[in-house]
Amino acid sequence: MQYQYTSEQSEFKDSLRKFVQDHYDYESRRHLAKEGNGYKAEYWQQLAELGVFGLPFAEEFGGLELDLGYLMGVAEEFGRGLVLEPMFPVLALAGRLLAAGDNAELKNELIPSLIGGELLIALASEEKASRGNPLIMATSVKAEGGELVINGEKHAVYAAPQASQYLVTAKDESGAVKVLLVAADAAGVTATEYQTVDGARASNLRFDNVKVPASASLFSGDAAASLELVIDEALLVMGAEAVGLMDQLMAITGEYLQTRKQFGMPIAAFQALQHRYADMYIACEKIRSLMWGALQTVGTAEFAESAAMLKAEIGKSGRYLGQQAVQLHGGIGMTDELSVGAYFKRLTAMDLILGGRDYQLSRLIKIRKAA
Amino acid sequence: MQYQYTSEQSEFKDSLRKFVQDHYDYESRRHLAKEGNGYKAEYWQQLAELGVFGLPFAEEFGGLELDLGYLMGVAEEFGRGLVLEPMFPVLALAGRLLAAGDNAELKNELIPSLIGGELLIALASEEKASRGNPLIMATSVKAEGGELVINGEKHAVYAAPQASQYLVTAKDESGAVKVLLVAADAAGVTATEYQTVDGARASNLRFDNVKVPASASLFSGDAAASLELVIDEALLVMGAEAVGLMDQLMAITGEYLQTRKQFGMPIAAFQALQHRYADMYIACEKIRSLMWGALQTVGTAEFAESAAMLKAEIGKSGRYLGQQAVQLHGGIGMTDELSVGAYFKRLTAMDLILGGRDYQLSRLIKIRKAA
Amino acid sequence: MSTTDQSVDLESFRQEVRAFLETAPTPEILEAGRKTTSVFAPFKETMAWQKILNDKGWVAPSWPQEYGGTGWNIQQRYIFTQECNRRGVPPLLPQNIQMVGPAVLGFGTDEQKAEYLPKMLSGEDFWCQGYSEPGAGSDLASLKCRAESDGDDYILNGSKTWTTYGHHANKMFALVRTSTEGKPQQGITFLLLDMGLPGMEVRPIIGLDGEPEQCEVFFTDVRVPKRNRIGEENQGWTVAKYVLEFERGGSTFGTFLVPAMEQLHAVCDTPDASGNRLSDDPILSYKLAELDIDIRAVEHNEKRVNANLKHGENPGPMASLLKIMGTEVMQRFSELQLEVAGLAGLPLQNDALVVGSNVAPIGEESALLAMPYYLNTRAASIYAGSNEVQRSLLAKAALGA
Amino acid sequence: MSTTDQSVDLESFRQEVRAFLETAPTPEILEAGRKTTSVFAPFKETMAWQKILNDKGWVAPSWPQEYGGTGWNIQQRYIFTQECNRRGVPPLLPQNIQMVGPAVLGFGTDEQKAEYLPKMLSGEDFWCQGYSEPGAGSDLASLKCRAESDGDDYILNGSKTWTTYGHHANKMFALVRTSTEGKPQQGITFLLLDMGLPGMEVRPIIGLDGEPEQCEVFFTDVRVPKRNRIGEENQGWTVAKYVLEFERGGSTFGTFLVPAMEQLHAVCDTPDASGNRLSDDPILSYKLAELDIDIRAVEHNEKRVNANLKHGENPGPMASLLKIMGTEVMQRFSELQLEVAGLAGLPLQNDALVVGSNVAPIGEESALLAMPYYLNTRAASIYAGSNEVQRSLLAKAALGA
Repeated sequence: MQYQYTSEQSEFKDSLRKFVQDHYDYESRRHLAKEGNGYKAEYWQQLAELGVFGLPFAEEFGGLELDLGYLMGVAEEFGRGLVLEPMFPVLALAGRLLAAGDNAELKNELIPSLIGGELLIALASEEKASRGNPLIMATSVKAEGGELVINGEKHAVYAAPQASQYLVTAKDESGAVKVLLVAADAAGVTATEYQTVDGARASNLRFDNVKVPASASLFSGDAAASLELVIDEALLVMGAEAVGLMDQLMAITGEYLQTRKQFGMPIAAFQALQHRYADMYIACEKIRSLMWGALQTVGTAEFAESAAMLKAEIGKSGRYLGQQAVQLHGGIGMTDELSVGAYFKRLTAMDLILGGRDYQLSRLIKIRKAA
Repeated sequence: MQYQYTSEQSEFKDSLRKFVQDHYDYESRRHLAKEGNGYKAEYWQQLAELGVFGLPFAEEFGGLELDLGYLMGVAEEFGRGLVLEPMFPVLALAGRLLAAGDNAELKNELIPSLIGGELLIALASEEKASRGNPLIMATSVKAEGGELVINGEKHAVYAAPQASQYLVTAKDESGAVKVLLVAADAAGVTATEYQTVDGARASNLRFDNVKVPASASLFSGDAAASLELVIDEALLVMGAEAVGLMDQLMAITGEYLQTRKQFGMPIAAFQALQHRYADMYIACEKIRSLMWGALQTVGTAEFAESAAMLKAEIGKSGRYLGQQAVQLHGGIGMTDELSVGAYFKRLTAMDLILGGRDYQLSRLIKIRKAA
Repeated sequence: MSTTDQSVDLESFRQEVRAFLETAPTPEILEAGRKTTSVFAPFKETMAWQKILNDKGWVAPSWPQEYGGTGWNIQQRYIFTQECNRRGVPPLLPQNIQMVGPAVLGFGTDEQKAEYLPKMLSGEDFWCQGYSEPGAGSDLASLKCRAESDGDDYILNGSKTWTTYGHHANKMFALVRTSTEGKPQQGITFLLLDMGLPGMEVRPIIGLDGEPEQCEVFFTDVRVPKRNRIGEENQGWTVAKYVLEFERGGSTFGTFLVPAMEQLHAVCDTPDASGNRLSDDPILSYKLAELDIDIRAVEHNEKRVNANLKHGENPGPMASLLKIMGTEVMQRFSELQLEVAGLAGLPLQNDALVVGSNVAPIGEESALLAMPYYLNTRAASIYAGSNEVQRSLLAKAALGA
Repeated sequence: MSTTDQSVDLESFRQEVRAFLETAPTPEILEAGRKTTSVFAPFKETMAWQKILNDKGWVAPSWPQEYGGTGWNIQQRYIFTQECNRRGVPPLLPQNIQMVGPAVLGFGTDEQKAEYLPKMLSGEDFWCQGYSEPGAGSDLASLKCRAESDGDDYILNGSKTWTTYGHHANKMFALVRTSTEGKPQQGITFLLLDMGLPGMEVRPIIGLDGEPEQCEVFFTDVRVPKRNRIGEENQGWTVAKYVLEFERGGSTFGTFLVPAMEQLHAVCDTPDASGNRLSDDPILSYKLAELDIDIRAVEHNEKRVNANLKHGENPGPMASLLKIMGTEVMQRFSELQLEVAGLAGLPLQNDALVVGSNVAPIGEESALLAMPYYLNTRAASIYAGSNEVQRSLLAKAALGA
């Protein structure tokens, strides 16, 4: 039963920590979030060289074929430093879904350039009405004269403005879920790009009779199960990001409590604030424990349940921790000038994407009923 | 918009406060809860003489015909002193339901002796499966040769062991709700009597082919609306009891915080306990405000909603206040020797009877949907 | 006994207010009301609205009638705020009427009153508050910004922070240190000054929503005439306390929350393209119902305090209670509103939030405010005496200690 | 690096424990397990179970093997407790094995070990704890019960309270004051004594559930031989601290909560006469799901601390965290269990709760425990260092201050 990183995982993770420490002071991050396309191509290349993008992929594509713990370690360090490079949407979501498909040709073509850092892809799965459930979609695909025609709308597609290709989920006429590779510049694609509250880049995408060849389909059969599984595994990666982020936020807040004086003493001396800090500590450890607990169930029938629990707790304890970190900082916590607000905002966004607490709870209820 | 007792109501209320102060020190109350049938006939008579039992009834029956605020004032003082005399089930529930019926003969026969304190009646409405909803019942009544035959089971009938007659709710073959007067010693009635956690007396009642005359029916038509209304108005009386109870519990706890020393100072000096006490204060004021708010809607279409809100809040803020009062008292709060535990237990029972927080919330959702 | 003034027909008063509000605000003012993402509404349109209210004579209900007050009782004032919030006009910025006004009313000389009050009412002047300093937030007694006597002037050195809308203001009221003797709250003086005096520098602070709402203000040898002082030298603490208590009991969170919650319900009850309503989700309805109760409690708490307050009486610990409950329920509302917005809460849309920008929102209009409102509302438990300070005050009052 | 001892096959260990538990407990012992309404199980049957465990050699897993320990690693101990709770045997009373035992193990002389340890293990002796006093609950340093030296004896005067099961005990271990010099925690001595000595009086305290679980014990000139002292005179604080730390990290709330929650789910999933299930109610299912997560977190917190603890290492702030989370989730569970019981939670049924009474419960068997368990579980956040004290400890450790 794994409850901490193995020494090999830790070693890899430490290399990422060093990368983050070297590049991601808050001021640089703040600048990066505001300007240009929200990430640095130069950093992306360095991450490729560190081997980050090869972690989840099979050796036949040039990958390192290492278990999820490695990617979690990376995410933890990214969370600690609020790294903006879109590793999560590109690698943990889109990349791993691509790898889960059975389209060998596409995999051969795309994975090596993903690993090399030349290609960025984005997963377009969420819709306005899906409310977290990746299997609820109005987007449709139908075969028409040897081609596939896609219609629909996808929301909050993280990394879409940075990606050259999208993986789009759609239902075919039989109700089966399909995942289709669509070029960002394909005819009929309309992208509304924006900066998100957590400093990332995302798009809402509209597909009007977008045509792709039959070979653009990632799964020959129904992709529903793979889609759910890849997203659940990504939630584990997000859990690790949350842990790193919360650890850092606790450190920042603890430091502030001991430095900031009011009524003649460090505010850490106030019992009510001490107890708040204790509750924040508990919130953080709850997520950490659920994360390791979920990792232990990867590959078992219990995995969906434990992933849902982890994500649901991020929506509660994560949000609580962010709110309280701001509260304990007082006015200064309400500004963009201190990193605490940026941590808070990332925790806020985490509950909104890929199904919030209530969706995960409704899933847990369904899983139990089905058992 | 009434937000406090009128001077006439206050005057009446003060007379009750005196009665309670004179008779209800905690030790006597503790003794009374354990021994005999859980109330004093002598006190019951004194309450009759004070005019308590006449408050809600029309003058034609010898009543005082005063508005609900008077009964609320009585309940507040009963709550403050944890009075065991079953005013609430006998008067606020059974008595007022009797008065709401259209069976003039029964009213003429029973109400005067209720007012005089000679008669105690109990409302048998709750069932195992009703979970708070008074219109869900398995108990049935059917006409058989000029008589009515009752079958079914009622739970947690407060004051049943002390009452000589029950008002039993049942559905007839058309699905209409009937309220039937049944003598406690009628053939086919089986009573399992017990002491409840809040020191009262109650019974589970079984009715096996219990026969009553057609004249024992309190309502000629469907009693559903009256039953719901009388219970909702009783919830307002319970709200007042909760307020009196919580006020006293706050006073007791405040006193303890200022007296009890630990680590060399009164525990009231600890900021975390101060803030807890502030939260308890807020809990108490929430219920008080919802109570007055609900009183303002009596007789309007909004009343069911505001009664449900009040009861739902008792199940949250009341329970919270009781729990925290025990917590702040520490070990001594866990004993039967201090009154704090008795207050806590009454607050606990309040959420269990007549529909707990979740039932009330589900009602609120339904009310909104219907609007 | 209720102290409701029975001689006033509240219902016809409500109708009168409603009739006025129906026609008085311009479309821009109403747009500003819809695009208010914190307690501080968009500046320009809100000041335009203030002018309209001033022309009507309704701009300062809490002021004495001789100086421009309306003579309304506390229930009328609550009704007025209720109707304003129902209509969706932006709330007036509190600095002129609620913050500096009472100081001048209570401690100003006749000349000062004549000079300042009319322009406060009309909005010709906009005042910002110079109280907090870096290092002195809830703990005002420890403030350090120095005012040294120099003939008929004070010379100011130091800085102020959390100066809301300092970049919009042409006037400032400030607490400055004129003495370091005695207790820390002695030696503080209440001063009025013009913005943009030589030696003053204003630096807007970017908030969580990416917009500047607060400012820092720096003073380097800024010269302010002593005749701008309100009250005696070293008596600023007394003036500031008077101001704080002036509006106590005027808590109106309920007037905002009730219509805001109705709007949120309406969003949840609106069927989407497939006919589904968010309110069909049992978990969401449950949370909405819980919030409905909390909002009802806030509303009745406020009305109860108003109804039971004898004229001029201070609500005591209830003021802290109203602040804690009002702000925390507001925060809970903002959370639920964000949950309802869902993915549509993610895009930063500062352009679309500018009044008159005509930038279409990404996603539903109703979701446009959800995120900035959620973020900004975190400040509610920090400003105006943090909720931690309020809980300590409430407990001490309740314990009688 | 995980410190899991990979050489032990945990799964076959679990099977071995399970096989033993299948047959070892008598029906009375299992009934006592079902009728446990607090952390303290029914006395007689629990002691009978202790004897069976002692015969098997499994009574004191945390003790050194030479004195009767099992030699199990911490994961094995967790599994053992898991399986015991799954099987529903009553938890052993902690006084002998977890409270007084470590004191004698750590500070007793060879004679004392030989005299006391075997009967602690077998349950022939049952020890109660004399720590708390009226006026000294979480603040043990301020205790006052005096032990004055008189030749080879101490003479005890004063009183002890919250002495769990004092009315069942034949032995007591106590902290007494032997000196008033120096810091308050100096001058405390750890003593062993027989119950029923001349001058001792035991008064059971009736709890919220109407049953006596705690006692007060009064001492009037009670003579205790000095050879009963554990450790040096005035070093009792050191002994007590050693005991506290002995079992740290052995938090096992999860082992109780997991099967208890499964039972609660089973109750909610069982259709009633009309085929309705409580779990069809969306609000209840929502609350059950939330609690499922909390329980999962408790379980993995405990396992994580165990897995990552190096041998003999103290879990530090995690000990406070495990206590706070474990007890508060237990309380939340008790609330939900009571809500599920509904009206059936109201009757006081102390008779039916007596093991072997054969009194049929009013309402469902599953609801019988709901109320006493809810009431008694309020103590969980009070005993063993109140959760307020634990939060202060946790914060101080986490802040490194």
